[in-house]
Amino acid sequence: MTAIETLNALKLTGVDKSFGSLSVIKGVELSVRKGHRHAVIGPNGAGKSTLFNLISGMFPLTAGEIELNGQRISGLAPHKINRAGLSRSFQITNIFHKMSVFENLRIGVLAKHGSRFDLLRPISRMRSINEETGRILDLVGLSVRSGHLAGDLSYSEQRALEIGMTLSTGAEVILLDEPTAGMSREETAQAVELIRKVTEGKTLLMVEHDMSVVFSLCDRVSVLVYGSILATDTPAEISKNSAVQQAYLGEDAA
Amino acid sequence: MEFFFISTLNGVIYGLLLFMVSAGLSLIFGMMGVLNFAHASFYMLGAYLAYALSSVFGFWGGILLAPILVGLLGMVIERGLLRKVHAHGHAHELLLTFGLAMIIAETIKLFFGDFPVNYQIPTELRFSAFTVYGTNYPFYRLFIGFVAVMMFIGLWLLLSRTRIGIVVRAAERLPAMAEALGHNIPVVFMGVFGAGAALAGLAGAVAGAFYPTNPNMAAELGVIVFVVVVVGGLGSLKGSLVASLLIGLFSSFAVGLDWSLAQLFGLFGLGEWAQSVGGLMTLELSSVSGTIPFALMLIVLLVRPAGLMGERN
Amino acid sequence: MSATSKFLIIGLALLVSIALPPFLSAGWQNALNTMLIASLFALSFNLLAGQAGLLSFGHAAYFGVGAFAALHLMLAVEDGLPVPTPLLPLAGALAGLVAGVVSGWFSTMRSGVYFALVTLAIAELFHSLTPHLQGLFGGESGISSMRMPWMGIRFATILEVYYLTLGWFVICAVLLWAYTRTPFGRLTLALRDNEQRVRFMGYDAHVSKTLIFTVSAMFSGVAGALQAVTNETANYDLFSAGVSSQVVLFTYVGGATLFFGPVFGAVAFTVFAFLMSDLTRSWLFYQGLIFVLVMLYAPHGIGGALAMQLRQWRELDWRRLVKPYATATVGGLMIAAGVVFLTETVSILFGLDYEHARTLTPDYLPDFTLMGQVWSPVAVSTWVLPAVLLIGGIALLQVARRWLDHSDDAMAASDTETSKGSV
Amino acid sequence: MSLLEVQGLHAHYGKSHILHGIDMTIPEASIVSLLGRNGSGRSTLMKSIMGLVQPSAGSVRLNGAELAGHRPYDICRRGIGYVPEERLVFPNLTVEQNLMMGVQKAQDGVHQWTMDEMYDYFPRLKERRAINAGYLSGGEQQMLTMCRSLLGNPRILLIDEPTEGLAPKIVEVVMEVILDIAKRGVAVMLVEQKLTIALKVASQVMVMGHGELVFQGTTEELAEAPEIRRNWLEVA
Repeated sequence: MTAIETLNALKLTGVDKSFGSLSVIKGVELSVRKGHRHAVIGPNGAGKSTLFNLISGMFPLTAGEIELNGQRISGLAPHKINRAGLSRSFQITNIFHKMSVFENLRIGVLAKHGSRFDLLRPISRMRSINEETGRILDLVGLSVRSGHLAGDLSYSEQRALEIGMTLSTGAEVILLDEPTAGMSREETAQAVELIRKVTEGKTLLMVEHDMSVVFSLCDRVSVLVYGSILATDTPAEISKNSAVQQAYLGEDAA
Repeated sequence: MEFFFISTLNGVIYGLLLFMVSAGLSLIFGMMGVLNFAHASFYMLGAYLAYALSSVFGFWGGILLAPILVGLLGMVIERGLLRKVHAHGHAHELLLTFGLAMIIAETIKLFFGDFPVNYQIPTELRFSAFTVYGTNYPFYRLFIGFVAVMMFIGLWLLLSRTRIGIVVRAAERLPAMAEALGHNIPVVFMGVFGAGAALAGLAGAVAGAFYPTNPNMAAELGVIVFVVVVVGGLGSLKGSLVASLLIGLFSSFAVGLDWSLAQLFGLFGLGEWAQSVGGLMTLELSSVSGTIPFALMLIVLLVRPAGLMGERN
Repeated sequence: MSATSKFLIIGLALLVSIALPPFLSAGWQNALNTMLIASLFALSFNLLAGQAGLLSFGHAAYFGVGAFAALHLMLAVEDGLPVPTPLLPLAGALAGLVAGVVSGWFSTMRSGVYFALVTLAIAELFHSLTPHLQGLFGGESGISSMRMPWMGIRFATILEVYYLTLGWFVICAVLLWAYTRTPFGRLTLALRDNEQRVRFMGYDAHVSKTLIFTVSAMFSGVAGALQAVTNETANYDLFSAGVSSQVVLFTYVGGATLFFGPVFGAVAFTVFAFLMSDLTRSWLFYQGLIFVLVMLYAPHGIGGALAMQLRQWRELDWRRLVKPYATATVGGLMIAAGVVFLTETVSILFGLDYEHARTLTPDYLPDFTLMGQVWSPVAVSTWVLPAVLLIGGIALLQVARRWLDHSDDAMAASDTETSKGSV
Repeated sequence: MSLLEVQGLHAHYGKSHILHGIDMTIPEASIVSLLGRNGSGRSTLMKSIMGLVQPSAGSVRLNGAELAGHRPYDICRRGIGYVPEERLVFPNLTVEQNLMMGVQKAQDGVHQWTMDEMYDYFPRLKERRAINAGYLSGGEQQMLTMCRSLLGNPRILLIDEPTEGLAPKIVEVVMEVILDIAKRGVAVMLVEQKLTIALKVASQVMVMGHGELVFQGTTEELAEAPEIRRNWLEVA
């Protein structure tokens, strides 16, 4: 293993995915550097969500390989991928609606500490677990809502909780799927700050449509069009790329 | 040969009867995702109503009117009850129909008592269709099969050839899209539920005169009907037909066969050992004929939950 | 409700269930014993159905397995195996656990309706196979045994058995409650809420669900064993769909979202059955009717609805609510009376006794007695009474609802006014 | 005069507030292109007009008649056709049966479409009319869903991303048909991601961002508003 490769937190090699005769992802090559914030953008139906589902283990690959810190994770079940150090959020808020905000986060913290099947100790006595949960609660700014049912939160609070849950399992590589989807302009600005804060020192891969979010957050951008990566570069270079503009705006634009 | 012939005929006809009941259940599940625990109760209700009405309107009047009434009841249940709990999810719908099955069974006991009623084939239909190997084969059995076949043809024509059928099939796959094209889908759902209930009612009205009509007939048939729709594939009419015939044939053959696992082992010279093990080994096929449908259902659910002909899970 | 008042209520209930039974008739003692067994069964069922959201339609399998295991152990004790009688239910626990691991592993491979169907198929498999298995299940007649004395306790009276059941019920209920306080107990709730997310947070959902299923089956096995110890016999009927349905009924009428909801349902229905089954042969009809009404109007069960009222106790403006609530209660009672009157009348008029009486008087329909009164089936008054009860009851409910809607509006209006005032 | 009038329309998906008060009008027999990035709320706007997403506030009027709160079948019968982004052909029905699903009685003064006109637009559909629609290619499915909705004789047709995933040649054909439909008096509201295509056919353009309408005007006006293009459409 060369030094360059160890710098990659996540590496996709020749990843294909087809549903029946429909080929959705075609030969995707993608490397995410350790510590980088990396965005995937692309027009509707390009396969961004499918790509996330492949990385996080929701669907099996048709071909190719995915490595996390040099260790192969393609073919593993979602929970094993999570334990290997990759955690994802969902485009449509995917929280435990009928549990308290605190408990939503604690489920992840418990998983991190391997207390998955603990049947013998009351949870209220696990001090370090509860303290760690409190820290994440603070981080995502939901301390005042700790005891509320997650289903009762406002939408942007739920999105913040969604991010907190993704962090709670202690993964170093974070996948965020459209974290600002459905937010107003002001809420989006707050979400950007939150994401910046919580991914400090971690590796982030995110799907995002709002270019201002991508520009203010990310070191690298990959453009996915019809299931293939069209270009990967810095945000500034991407915005100058005529092939990218064309993919977005039509045949003879730019 | 005689055993084979008679068993085949009986099996096919029993299978067709099962199909009459399960067709509606399967259709309703395919469209609305509701596993209707009260479906076999519609079958029972059909038999009792036909019995009660036949004393006023005659045998044919009963057979004609009972399914209509059962169908109307089905529509009322869908509109007034099921739709009300729909927001709470499928589990809640399942529980509601489970409660309805109890109520229907108890209502029947209230009016007709906790014992079989004397619902009989009219004398003009009580003759043998043909004699084979010295046995008279009752005409009415053939009549049951005939009604089921007519029903299958009618249903098939309705679904494939008419506008209503096309709307129903479209709504089964993409109800919201069908509604956006101007079709009143809530009414379609109500109609399908009513039609499914009416079919079960018809089956009850026809079969009740031949088989015993008692307050347990829903419970007895209920689980077998589940087996049929699961094995055939929930939501698939064709699958229901195949599975019905399969289960029908199987039940009629198994009763007459005394095969056992020990005999099977006997073919490999392990017969004595198997005999000595006893238990499951020495059980005869005829005595576990009631078990095998459930085993089949279990295997299908675990290995291929879409069933023989279902397309989706 | 505060923790102390909860504690007080439970303590009081425990005290009554220890002190009262010696003063009751054997019939009541037996009913209480049945109640405890049903409650334990429902509690263990609810671990799966209510807490994990896995609706099983075949829990009779684990109840039955537990019962037969206990009977086999009793037979062994009769033959001299030195196991104290109070520990017999352990056999049920073990058998439930083993059966639970196997069925749990397979049934939790599916979810939703398909899970329900797998559990149903497993129970039916037991039910159809057991009458043919002579050795293990005693064929159609089942197996019987006798309780052996232990440490001077003879276990000969129902009261002694009752205390044994009570002991086991308390132990199991405490364990099941403690379960909800463990990390795994919280995970159980999370699985019901959102299984997909659980998987993406590093948990193996299938293993988790198998474990939950196993715990549930184990406690169901204890309940079955207690039934076997009580009856000293069991046959394949324990595996029937009826047993599985009963526990579903108890749990959902009581309230699957509350820990003690199922106990509430089990107690209510056992008492109901004990009192009503002598009075009327339609009690199963009423039971079904109650179940459907609860499903329609109190989707979280009676316990759930009560708990909600209790939670809102302080916030509600009772002066405004007294009138509509009282009206609704009267209306509900009138409807209930009307339904009962009609049901019982039908039950009599279509009953065998009446048919017999009619053959004696071919020219006219004879009178019948109901609730100590004599009624004529052809008299207008006989039918006007239930009609008045039903129509009047429905009208009162409508009025009450209108008042409630009105007071909601008024409350909302006064809320906005106060908030405006504060701004 | 305006055919469709939307006022103060709000819509939610669960807790997510997707539409933040949309005001817009669509004149008769015009083609209006609705632009904006993914997630800006364009599809939700169409679904709320159609009643497939219940608006949480605001009004939708067709020729002055209020439609907000009505069920989709009623909205369709009153003259709004909808072609969803996912196309949603009925896979178990033949092409012809799919078309039959769309047929509705025509109202007064509305062009009454016939099956033959559809087959003239897209001869390919005629060739494949006895085949189950599940076996059609993406382009053929797009043709089918457009024709299916046209047969309901709408006054206005809402088309969501018709060119997505189609070969350039087919895109051209589809666009010609859209122009022809408008010529016969049916208004079209078009969600289209490809700016050049959208501008080519449209008489009016609207741009959405974060659930709000950020621009409404003619194609020329949009050309003179580079900041709108940069902020809401291009990758910049």
